[in-house]
Amino acid sequence: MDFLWLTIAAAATLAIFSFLYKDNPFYKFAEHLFVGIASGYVVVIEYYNVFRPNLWDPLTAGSDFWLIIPLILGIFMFTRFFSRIAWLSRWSMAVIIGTYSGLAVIGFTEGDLLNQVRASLVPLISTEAAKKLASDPGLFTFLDFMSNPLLVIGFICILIYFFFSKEHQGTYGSLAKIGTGLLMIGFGAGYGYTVMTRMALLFDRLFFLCSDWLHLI
Amino acid sequence: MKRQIPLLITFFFGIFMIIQYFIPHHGVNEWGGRFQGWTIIVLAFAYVLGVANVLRISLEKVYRKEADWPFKLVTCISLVLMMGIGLVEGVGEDTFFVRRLYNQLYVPMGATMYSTLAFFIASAAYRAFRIRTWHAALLAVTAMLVMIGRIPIGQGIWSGFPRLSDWIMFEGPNMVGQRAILIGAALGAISTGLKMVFGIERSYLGSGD
Amino acid sequence: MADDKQSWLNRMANLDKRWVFLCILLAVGFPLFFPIGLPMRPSQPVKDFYEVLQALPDGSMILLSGDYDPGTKAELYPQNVAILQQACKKHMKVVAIALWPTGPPMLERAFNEVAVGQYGYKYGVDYVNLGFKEGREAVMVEMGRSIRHAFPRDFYGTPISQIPLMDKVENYNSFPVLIDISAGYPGTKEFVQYTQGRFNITLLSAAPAVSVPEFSAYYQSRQISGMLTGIAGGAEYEALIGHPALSARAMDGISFGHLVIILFILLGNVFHFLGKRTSA
Amino acid sequence: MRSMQFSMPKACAALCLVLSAFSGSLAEPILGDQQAAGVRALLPPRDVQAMDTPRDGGLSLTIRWQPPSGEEAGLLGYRIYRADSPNWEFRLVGQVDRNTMEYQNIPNDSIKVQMGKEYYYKVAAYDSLGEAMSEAVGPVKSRPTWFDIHRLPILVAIVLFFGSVLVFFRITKRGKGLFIRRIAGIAAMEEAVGRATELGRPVLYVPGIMDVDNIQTIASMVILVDVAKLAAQYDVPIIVPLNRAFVVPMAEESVRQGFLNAGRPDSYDPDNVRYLSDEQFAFTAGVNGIMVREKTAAHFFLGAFFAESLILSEMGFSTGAIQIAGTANIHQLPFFVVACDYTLIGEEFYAATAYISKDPQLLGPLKGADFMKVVIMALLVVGSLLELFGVHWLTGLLTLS
Repeated sequence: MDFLWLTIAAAATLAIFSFLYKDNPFYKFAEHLFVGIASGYVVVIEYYNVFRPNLWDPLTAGSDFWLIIPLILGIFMFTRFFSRIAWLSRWSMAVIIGTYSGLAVIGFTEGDLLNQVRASLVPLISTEAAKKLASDPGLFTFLDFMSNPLLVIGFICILIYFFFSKEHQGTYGSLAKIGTGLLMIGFGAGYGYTVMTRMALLFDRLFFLCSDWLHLI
Repeated sequence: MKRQIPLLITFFFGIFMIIQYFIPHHGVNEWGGRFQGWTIIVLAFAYVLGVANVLRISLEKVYRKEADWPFKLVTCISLVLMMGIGLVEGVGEDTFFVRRLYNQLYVPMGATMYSTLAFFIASAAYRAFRIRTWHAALLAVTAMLVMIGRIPIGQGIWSGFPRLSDWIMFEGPNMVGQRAILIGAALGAISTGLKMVFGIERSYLGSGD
Repeated sequence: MADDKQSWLNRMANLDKRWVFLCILLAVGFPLFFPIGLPMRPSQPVKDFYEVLQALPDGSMILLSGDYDPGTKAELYPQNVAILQQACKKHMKVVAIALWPTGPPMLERAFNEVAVGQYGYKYGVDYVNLGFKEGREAVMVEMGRSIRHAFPRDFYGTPISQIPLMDKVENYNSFPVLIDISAGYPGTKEFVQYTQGRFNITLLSAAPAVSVPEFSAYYQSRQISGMLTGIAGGAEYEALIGHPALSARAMDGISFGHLVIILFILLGNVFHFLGKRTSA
Repeated sequence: MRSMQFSMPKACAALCLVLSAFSGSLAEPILGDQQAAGVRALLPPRDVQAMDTPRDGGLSLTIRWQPPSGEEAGLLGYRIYRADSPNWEFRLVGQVDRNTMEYQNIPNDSIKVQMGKEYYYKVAAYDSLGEAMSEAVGPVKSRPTWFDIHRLPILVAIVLFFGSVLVFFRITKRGKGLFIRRIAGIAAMEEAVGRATELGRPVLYVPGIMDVDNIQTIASMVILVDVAKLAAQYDVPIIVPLNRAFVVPMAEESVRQGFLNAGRPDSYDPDNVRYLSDEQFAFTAGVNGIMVREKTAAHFFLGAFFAESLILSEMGFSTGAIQIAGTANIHQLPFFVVACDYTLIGEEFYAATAYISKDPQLLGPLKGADFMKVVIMALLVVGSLLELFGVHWLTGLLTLS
């Protein structure tokens, strides 16, 4: 029984990989099966983990009558399917959009704007790093020494790149160019780093096929 | 009426979520919690609506015998089976639903879908990292440095590679670049959020009355 | 002759991507059969992750959010297992939640493998799996007020009041540290924005490599106190806790994959420039 | 061995309870018993203080103390007792280990705090033999806080930003300060549509894979109006594949509006706004199919993208299309930058709507954001110089707690 299910899993894996050669019916079958399984799974989990404990149980137990409101708003969602009353679903959307916009204003201001700016207020030159560089000149002590000036000046250069009210010309334009260069280094680093994620996923699948399924290793 | 009420709802919930942050009073907090609880529930309905849409559109295609309709039937059948078995059986660890359908169908397929990216990331690297401009040069050289610094072989070639790659990532140019983009994107997100709350941006309502 | 060479160079520069695919497959697959076992050197974010957990008193309670899915399990499941190894060694109590619907079974698998299988943990006493909750950022903020309000029942439907471990749980303040296993949205970024500063939490992140560049800014600002950086970070972490396992095993194949991509970047440039010179 | 360690404290607690019950009352210190048994007396905690928990909702009190003077090797921890009057019976609220010198009486405790009511507290040090109780402290009552002063910097930032947006609204409405620098990716949009026209092939517009509550999706819908207008002017079809059902009516509306703005409402084809699938990779496969089968010549990927970014842009490249991408999802930017002709990076993506339309309503926020950037740059310069000379007040000002 176990082997049968492993074989099904392996067949599904191979069917999806077959797309890399070219589109084919096996891939299409696997793709559509996956959509069905994934969607069905979510409904089950929503039912047992949200609908029952957060809505139905407290409502039927009579512990929180306010929950009638989200129940109605939830049902309003489905008015989308009936064009005459579809406008009711806007109410439900308004709750979601209002809540998340409000939360986002706070979240982005605190998490990204304020805390990130504060973390950038470092001494332009770190005396500690300077001492280390003086006592032991080398590539890495130099890089450590450069960290702070790079943070402050580089940050300003990139902000200049993102400043839209002035054309990039002259010295100002050169600063923006430095900003772009830094961005490109960031993107290169991002690309290089991500390779690992993708390779790990592939390794995992090959390991499954060769070890779990075929016991070749 | 059909537009005013949603705008009022958005404003009310949005402004409440903002002021709640500044007011620790337990009454405000309790209502904030209640509203968040409501959103959790409404969003769960939205998810189910998405699934209903998958079913509706697939069935339409089957009914109209559009291209690939047998595959759409596969979607519908697997969806209904997965849902039915899960709802009847529950989500315990020894259920057929978790042990077989989740672990031996959903998991391998999801993992494989993602793993195809390993191939695309390689082919994109092959054709796109051509050093035509100094921007492209920076991009390609950093990508290679970071890659070599991240694997044990790189350390074997020169012991400084991992440290150099870590410096680029966590202290040097990458961190600075990411921070600046974060702040720029945050400004964009905050202003859009405020526009939504105050009803300046209302395209999500669509047109009509 | 020159034409032949030109067309060959052109062909190589515009190689059918399926050849590239084949090379990657061979590079990643080869070490499966001939493992090398390359050594790992822990980097600073991983060391910080390890040390923050290690500094907690034995028996502390930690909150673990499993926000990942089958698609990202290759990188994150080994990290999940390794985190539990360290936590169980220190007899920590683990409260697990998930903001991704696909998270709870993943957590369950890891618990069964490590906590129950190797350390004899008891459900409800030493660890608990509260399951999934829809609502993303709203759930995060709500948990800062009351975790039992956001999660009235656990993954299996047992009311929280019947779980002894949950007696002492109120909100984030009940835990000295929050560990987020983050595959994407919602994940560590949202925990930073919506909870870390707001509720003053020590946040640790187990992240796939794709998220690490962005999180580096949060790590530098200490909004994230420590980070497992992709599968290599996982392998380094396994070395730190003295338990080389899933991540370490994958590192050989991944290293070869990296080398092949570097080679492709170099080759791509060589063919491009040779092609340009011959045509010029 | 493990289970021993887990149960030890519980066993001690149980033993203490038995002992204290034996001595008559839970609340009575049992110093006398210890002295009688010839054991060195356990001393009570010192400097016990009870206070309203600062910056809270008004339902908690904080009790702090100092450890007993002298060597207390056997000390196991502290118990906190509470009564409504110093002469009434004190009831156990909770206990902590010997290293903790603070306790918060919070709503999760079985004995809760009522807002505005007066309470008295005692703290007892305990060991395996008994406990030593402090004097009662109080009265103390809890009050709610109406404004958390520590969060003032956030409020200032929001008010400053929104205020500047409103000011720039007024200025731009009067037709002043409309200038926006050239943004290459946006300037290339017309070129891309033009190219599709030359080839006689459709335009493809993908607004990301997130729902309508995502800010990027909404921004993308506004850009869609302008791209649809361009397509209508050039008379090429525009195909919009979607993966969220809720986005469908919004996208239909945007495309129709674009055609209307171009003065060609009759050319609008509703069949070209297509819902494909909610599932990420099924959607990706569907879009790939459209690229290959319908030979789209200009691709716009503008919105919130995730792992599919690379697959889409790689596939799109192999069909020879001109590609313009834009997203604020930082983790996907590298792939777009590498594989597309133009990429709108983060805020550039948000700026696109204002750049194209020059609408004062959209320019206001953009100019407001620019103003904030000037403020941040000033902070950086001043802050890094102050830090250099060891002055930390600016950093302190921006610290929340």
